[in-house]
Amino acid sequence: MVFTIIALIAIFAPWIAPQNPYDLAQLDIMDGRMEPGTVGGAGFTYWLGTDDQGRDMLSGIMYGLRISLTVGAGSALIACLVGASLGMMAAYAGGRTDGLIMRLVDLQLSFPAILAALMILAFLGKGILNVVIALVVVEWAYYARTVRGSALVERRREYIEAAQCLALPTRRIIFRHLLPNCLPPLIVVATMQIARAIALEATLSFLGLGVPITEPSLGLLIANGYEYMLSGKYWISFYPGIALLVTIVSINLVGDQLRDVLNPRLKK
Amino acid sequence: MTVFLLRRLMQAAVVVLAMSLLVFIGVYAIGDPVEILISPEADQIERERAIAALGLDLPLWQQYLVFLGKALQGDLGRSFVFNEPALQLILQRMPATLELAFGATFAALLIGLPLGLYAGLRPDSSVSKGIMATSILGFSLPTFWVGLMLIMVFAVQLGWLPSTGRGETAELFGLRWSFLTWDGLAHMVMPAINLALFKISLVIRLTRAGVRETMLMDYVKFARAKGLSPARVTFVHVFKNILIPVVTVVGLEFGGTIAFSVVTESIFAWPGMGKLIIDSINVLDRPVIVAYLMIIVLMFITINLVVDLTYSLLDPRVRLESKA
Amino acid sequence: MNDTAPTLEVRELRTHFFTRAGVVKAVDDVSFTVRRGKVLGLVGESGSGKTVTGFSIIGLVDPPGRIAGGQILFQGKDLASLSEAEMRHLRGNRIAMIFQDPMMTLNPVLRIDTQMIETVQAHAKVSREEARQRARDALGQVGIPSPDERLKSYPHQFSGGMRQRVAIAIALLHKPDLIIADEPTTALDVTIQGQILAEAQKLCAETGTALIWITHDLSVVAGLADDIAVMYAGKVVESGPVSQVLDAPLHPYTVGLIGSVPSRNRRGEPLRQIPGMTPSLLNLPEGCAFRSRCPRAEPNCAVPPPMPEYRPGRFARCIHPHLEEAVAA
Amino acid sequence: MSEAMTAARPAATAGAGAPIIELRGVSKRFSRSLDFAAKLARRLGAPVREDVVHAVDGVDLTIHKGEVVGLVGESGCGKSTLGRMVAGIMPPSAGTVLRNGQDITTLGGAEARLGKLRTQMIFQDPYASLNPRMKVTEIVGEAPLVHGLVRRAGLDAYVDAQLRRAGLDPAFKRRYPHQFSGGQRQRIGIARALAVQPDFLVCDEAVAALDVSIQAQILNLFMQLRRELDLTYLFISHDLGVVEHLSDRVVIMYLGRVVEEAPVAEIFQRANHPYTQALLAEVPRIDARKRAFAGVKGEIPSPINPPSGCHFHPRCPFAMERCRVERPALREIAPGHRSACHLNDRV
Amino acid sequence: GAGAQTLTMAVGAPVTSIDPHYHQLSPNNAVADMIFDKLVNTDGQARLIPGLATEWRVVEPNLWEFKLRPGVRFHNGSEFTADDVAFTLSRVPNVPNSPSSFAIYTRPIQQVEIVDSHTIRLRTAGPYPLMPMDLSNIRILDRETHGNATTEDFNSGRAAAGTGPWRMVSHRNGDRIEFERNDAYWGDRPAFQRVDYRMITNDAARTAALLAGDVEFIDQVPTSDLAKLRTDQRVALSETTGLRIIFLGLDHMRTDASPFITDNNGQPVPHNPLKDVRVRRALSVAIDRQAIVDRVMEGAATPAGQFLPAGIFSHVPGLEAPRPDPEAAKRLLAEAGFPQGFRITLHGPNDRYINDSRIIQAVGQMWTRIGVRTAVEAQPWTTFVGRAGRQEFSAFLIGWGSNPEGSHPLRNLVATADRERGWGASNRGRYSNPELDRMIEVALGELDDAKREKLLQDAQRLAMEDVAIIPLHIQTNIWAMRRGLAHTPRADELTRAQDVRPAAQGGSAR
Ligand SMILES: Nc1ncnc2c1ncn2[C@@H]1O[C@H](COP(=O)(O)OP(=O)(O)OP(=O)(O)O)[C@@H](O)[C@H]1O
Ligand SMILES: Nc1ncnc2c1ncn2[C@@H]1O[C@H](COP(=O)(O)OP(=O)(O)OP(=O)(O)O)[C@@H](O)[C@H]1O
Ligand SMILES: [Mg+2]
Ligand SMILES: [Mg+2]
Repeated sequence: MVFTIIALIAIFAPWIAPQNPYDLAQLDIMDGRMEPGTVGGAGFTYWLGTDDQGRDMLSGIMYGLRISLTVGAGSALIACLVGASLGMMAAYAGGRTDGLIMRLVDLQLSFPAILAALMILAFLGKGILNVVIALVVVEWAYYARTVRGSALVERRREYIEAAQCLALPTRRIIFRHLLPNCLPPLIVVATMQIARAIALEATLSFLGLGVPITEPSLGLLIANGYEYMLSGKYWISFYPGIALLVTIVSINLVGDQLRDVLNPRLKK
Repeated sequence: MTVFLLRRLMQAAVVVLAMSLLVFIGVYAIGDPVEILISPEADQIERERAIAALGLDLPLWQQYLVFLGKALQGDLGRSFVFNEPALQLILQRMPATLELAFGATFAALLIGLPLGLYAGLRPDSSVSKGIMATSILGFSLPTFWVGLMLIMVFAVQLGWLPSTGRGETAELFGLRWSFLTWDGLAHMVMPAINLALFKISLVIRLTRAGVRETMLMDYVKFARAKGLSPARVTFVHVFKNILIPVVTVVGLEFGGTIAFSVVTESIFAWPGMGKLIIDSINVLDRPVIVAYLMIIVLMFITINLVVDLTYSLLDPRVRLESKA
Repeated sequence: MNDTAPTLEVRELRTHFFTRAGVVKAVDDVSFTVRRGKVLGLVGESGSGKTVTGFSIIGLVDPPGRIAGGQILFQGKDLASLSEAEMRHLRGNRIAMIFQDPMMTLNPVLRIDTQMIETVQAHAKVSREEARQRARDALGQVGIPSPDERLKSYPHQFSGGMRQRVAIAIALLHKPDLIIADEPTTALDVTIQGQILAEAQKLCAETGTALIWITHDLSVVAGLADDIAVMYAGKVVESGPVSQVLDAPLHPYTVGLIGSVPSRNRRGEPLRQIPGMTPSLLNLPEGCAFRSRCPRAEPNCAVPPPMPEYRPGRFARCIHPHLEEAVAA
Repeated sequence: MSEAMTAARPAATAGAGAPIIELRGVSKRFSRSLDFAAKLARRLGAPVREDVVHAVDGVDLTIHKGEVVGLVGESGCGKSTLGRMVAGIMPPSAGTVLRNGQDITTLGGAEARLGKLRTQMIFQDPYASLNPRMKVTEIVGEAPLVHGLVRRAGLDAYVDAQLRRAGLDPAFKRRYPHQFSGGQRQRIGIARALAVQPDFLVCDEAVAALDVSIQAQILNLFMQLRRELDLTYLFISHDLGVVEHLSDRVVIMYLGRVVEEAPVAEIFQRANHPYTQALLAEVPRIDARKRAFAGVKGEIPSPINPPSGCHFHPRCPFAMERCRVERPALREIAPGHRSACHLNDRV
Repeated sequence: GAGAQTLTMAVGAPVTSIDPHYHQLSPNNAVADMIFDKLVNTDGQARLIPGLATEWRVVEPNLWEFKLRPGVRFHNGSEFTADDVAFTLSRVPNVPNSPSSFAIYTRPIQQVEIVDSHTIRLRTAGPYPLMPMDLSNIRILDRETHGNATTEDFNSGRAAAGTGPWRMVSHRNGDRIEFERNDAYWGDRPAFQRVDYRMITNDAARTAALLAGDVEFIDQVPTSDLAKLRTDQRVALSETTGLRIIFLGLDHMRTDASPFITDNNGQPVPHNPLKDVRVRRALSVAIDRQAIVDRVMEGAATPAGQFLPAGIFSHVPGLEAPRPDPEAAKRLLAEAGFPQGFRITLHGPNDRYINDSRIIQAVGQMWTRIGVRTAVEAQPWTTFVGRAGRQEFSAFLIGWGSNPEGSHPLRNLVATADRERGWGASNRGRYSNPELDRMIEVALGELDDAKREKLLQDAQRLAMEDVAIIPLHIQTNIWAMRRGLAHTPRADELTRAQDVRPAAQGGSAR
């Protein structure tokens, strides 16, 4: 429910936001750091105040939500696809393929995520797509490990043997029989990773990488406002923080529900 | 056991090698350290001299071979910035980071286990629901933001704790440690909590899930059927079983903790490896970056080893030989 | 207390689970008596309420379940009136229980000695050393070789049969007056099952312990028990001495059950089967729960049937029991 | 009562039909092969050895068309493994499996696939053997559709027919497996197997998990299907009563080896192998009241480290020195009755 | 009181080496200034004052003479003589592995002549007016002590002995350095017995540490905290206009399409508009520098129209920051043939200068308003600086910390890049103007200060009129301390303990 609202806000931000916070022409530094509720030079009220660039926080949050969700969900989705395929392959093929993929996973997991992202971004440069790529590189291994773990268990189940006995093609067994049954733990991991990806993106922005400054995500908004925390201009950082919080909590709730929906036991 | 160690050792070697190559290429791709290090008024001649001095005039593959050759003799190169052996620099900073990471892990267990236990034993009470809801915060609040909030509240407003730095240290085994002095401990509290935030949530969730699962097990019911007190059932029979996943995950997360100390250390001016590495990345001090990551990988592998050993201590069913 | 005094008397026990989907009457009017040194076989199909009956007796029914009625008289005392602490004092001490799956009843991360000593010390103020001595004796009693070394082992180092024997040894530690054995041999092989059954027989004979043996396997009860109570859908539908019940069953369900055992049929011929399937406890039909599967069902079966004593010690919850065949048998 | 007459037919023809399945010296070993590190460690003198489980060890077995062969043994003795090899799910490590006289490994392409389909398996666990995320129609209809046994248009009717044959109401076919009781699930499993038109069923403890009253229903279904479809069965079970009722021939396994094999009546009247005798002695019988149980002494040894010679010797009351060292061969001691025991040589 | 015995100060940039000749880096220089001395010192306003040299003069056009201060001893007791100066000058170009050596300051010296124990002469190839200024960068070592000293010896403290006001007691890399007063110092005695010099790189944490009372003195006060600190009764500020100019570099190199300039439809513009001085001027006058200073810098800067602030040698009087005039800018653009403007990407670092990424956004806003639709891209210095050096950008923000002499920015920022002469090292826009080069050359050969100043002023005026760069502002250097301390602010940004003293009773640091 909450998530639906959040998703709608994110999708329709360009139509409902009072200002386009990414258009420099609409910003005016003379309106910078205005308190919530002040009326700006252009004549409209900044309900949640403005940041240092004179960006309307409300609009900034709406647009930021869009970016954060894109980055979080996008990276989680791609990482999930990549990781799940590799994990599946490792579990089903076993032997050398398994060994190779799992060593790769080891390598990835032992490379501190934030440093890896830092280096990838330093190399690729900033940009939403690049952040997504970095997060995918950093996160696929978690999915691979999870999927492989549950696939190894599921693979020994009798229904897989039954499918083999029915001489079904291997591809079909993997994707129609094995994969759907490995999904629940994957969804748990995915919801956690989306939250983690959003937080990681915020941290990267804080460290000066991440998304472009003119198109701030929630994390970057927080990071920007963070400097004004000591001087009492709480709103620059506080409201995006609340938005981030609500988003992540609702993602977790959706994850729980999704898990239930995917569980045939709970289907009518 | 021997096989197990041997296997780990070989894996470690492969991973370390791959890592060093990756980092070498990575740093090369990011930028040119000379551009950053050199004085802006340095002319072309000076620039060339610096490039030669840092050994950056060779083709990359030759630089890598030179590095490998020296690395085999235990020399991971000298820092461009500090002109000290990279290894030594990192080892100097390591205790600070390690004790912070340990402090955080300890805090996570100290706070997370009881809360998780409570939430698991009384899943329907409102307190438990509160605990679980709050634990989501631990996943979602950005570390840097929480760090500053902590400083604002506990150092600036309340003045209870020192804001930054490492405080007094005492020497043990030739290294400096903060946890041996009161002042040092006081300095450690906030960064450790900050770093622990994510783990606390993790421990709460793992513990709760573990408790709920274990409580349904026959052996718990059997323990009760033996007439044991609820305390003994909870703290011996249930607790020891949930400790296994908790220890495993927390152990594996230890590597992540060290990595995330990058952020915490820079906020709390904690002079550990994390700050060193972020500074080094900022000036592309390649020898330090490479050495750091190699050490991290080694540490990660060691941690995994220790986790596996602990695991087999906690769970008698796991024989080391049978672990692939 | 003389030999014929009942160790346990269960009267009209009702244990219900108050779930979100509705009230599950897992045990609904169960009565039986177990005497000193005797074995009661509690038989019934999966979900008929055998285990819940066992847990009700030792007071380990977890929420949302609770005892909704009836009495459990243990040596004359009503267990329902006891406090949790008093109950805990009885559990593992005077009343012990053995579970179905030997792989799951012992805590995998604790050593055997820990699990045995804690049981001793829970009910007796003795030193560790003495507790260990008792544990060792109990292991010896159930035929585990070199108990001293075995005490230091972990459960996974034991085979299923040995684990079940350890569980029995734990039950024996305080020489209980009543042991509830919940399908303790179902997970074991025939040859190992024989060992355990032998152990159980010896026990009752030697110590006078009363035994409730829960099982779905009529054949096991046939060889082991003195009395038998047959459960169906939460109710005892028939009870009496073993040979009488098995040779001259009164209730159509018991008749069907015995009939479907392969060895009671001609080889290769179709087995006599009970049609239909076990009903869900959530919405049992009014009246006799078996009537939809019963070949003798009549319209008046829709009224809850009473459980009259058709012959001395022979009860059956049916209004038209197989009295004729019994006479014939 | 007319059913009883026809039911007697297969017993009469036992052994007369052509062999549908023949196992020749079939073995299955599960081993964890040593990796480089382990080999290196062994080279360095560490006591490292390969763990090998001889799940099935040199088994010869012939099953004739139309026959029901009961396979009995204790847990872990390799019954399921043998069943899987027969069903073609698992390749043997040694020996050959012949189907209708042809080695199944030498076949290729469509022939192999069809051969495989002709042998189907019914599994022990009615819960684990159905994919929890598929509806009944998908479970039953998937394979016939994939293998072109039926067109999509006719699929619905086909599935209905299969379900009905297995004694299920086709109205339930849009449901998920968890919405059925154990007996019904087992019927779904049977319908799934029958849908690919097999002539041979391997039933791996197919009724062990069911209630007694339901068990009878399923056993009756098996017998009925056998008559209707002229099926051959390998019926794996640890319940001697069930095996006795259903089978024409019984094979007894112990720790991966066949120790005795005979027509059903022979086994129950003149069991030869000490293990078989002990097994029969220990089976609880509903007719035996207040009997004294004894149990076969000792534990079942681990298949990783089986005893030398005759696997049963540590528990055997008649064990001799020779049993400790020499593996007894499976030899015919009476027509159609084979046993692997050294005691037979003394006579 | 007892509190005044130890001064705890926190700096924002990590000190990486105690070796005064290893790495030319402000934080290192600041610490070196505390331990070592130079022949020529600079005061807070960057004027040259006597240090270890009491006086200096040009003996003949190619020869400088420095008279050395007598009776000065190193921390370890050995005496300071001309020989030590000669040793130091020979060590500077030969520090192993140095990534950024001080050799550029000693390279003009062709020969060192020791006249007597306290007189030394330096011979150069031609007239070299910058000698004293160059030597104000070189810290003097002792031949006996430092003969074979390695950088590690300095870091560990073994060789960290100079003639300066403080001796180093301990050094914990990246964390803190502890100093003790050198009671035998030749100059003004420092006010504190001990100094605890800590490194807190995170801006907010540094301010917090001051507010929490953990430290008494911080540098690099973040502008976002200024408003609060100015009103805080417990805190005093000390500030001065610095020497660091923040400016925009423009692509002067390409005559054809510049990589980040397109027309309004996203098509490349075939001729680089930035080659047209009218366009450059338009971009310059489009910027409201005062607004940036007020809103972004929170007043901690001065709008700039030239390289150096008022009061510094060779500052051009009357050359004010251009007044913002969007209308004029549009006119200029139209004249140059861009009545509809064009699109441009403005690059900049995000971790190098105060509010760097905020400034480019503000500039972006202003340019967009005159029709030059601007995209803004900020990136870490590590990647930025390399790309800027390879002329990959069309317009970029960068800064320059000047020596107090016009030739310094002129030679490095706008002179034609020339390997032989060593000019244009930081001329990343590749501006090239032969007339300007000639003027710089003449000025650099002029030993007479007054004449040279005039020449340099003319050259600067030319560069500004031609909009070689677009100057934005000159940063104000700000320190904050607990009330009760006073600080002499330094234009060169160095944070040194000797500049801090207890405030005169009732006095304020401002
Ligand atoms: N916690 C519970 N919540 C709801 N219903 C329960 C609960 N525990 C048991 N039941 C229900 O009570 C009924 C009786 O269960 P019980 O375990 O006593 O059966 P049983 O006869 O022991 O069967 P089995 O042979 O399978 O062990 C079952 O229908 C079960 O679904
Ligand atoms: N995939 C496998 N990998 C390793 N060992 C296996 C595997 N499958 C079976 N085994 C081992 O082979 C032996 C025989 O197993 P199998 O499942 O055939 O026994 P079973 O007679 O069917 O036992 P049960 O009655 O318990 O089903 C066992 O010891 C088992 O542990
Ligand atoms: Mg039960
Ligand atoms: Mg099996």
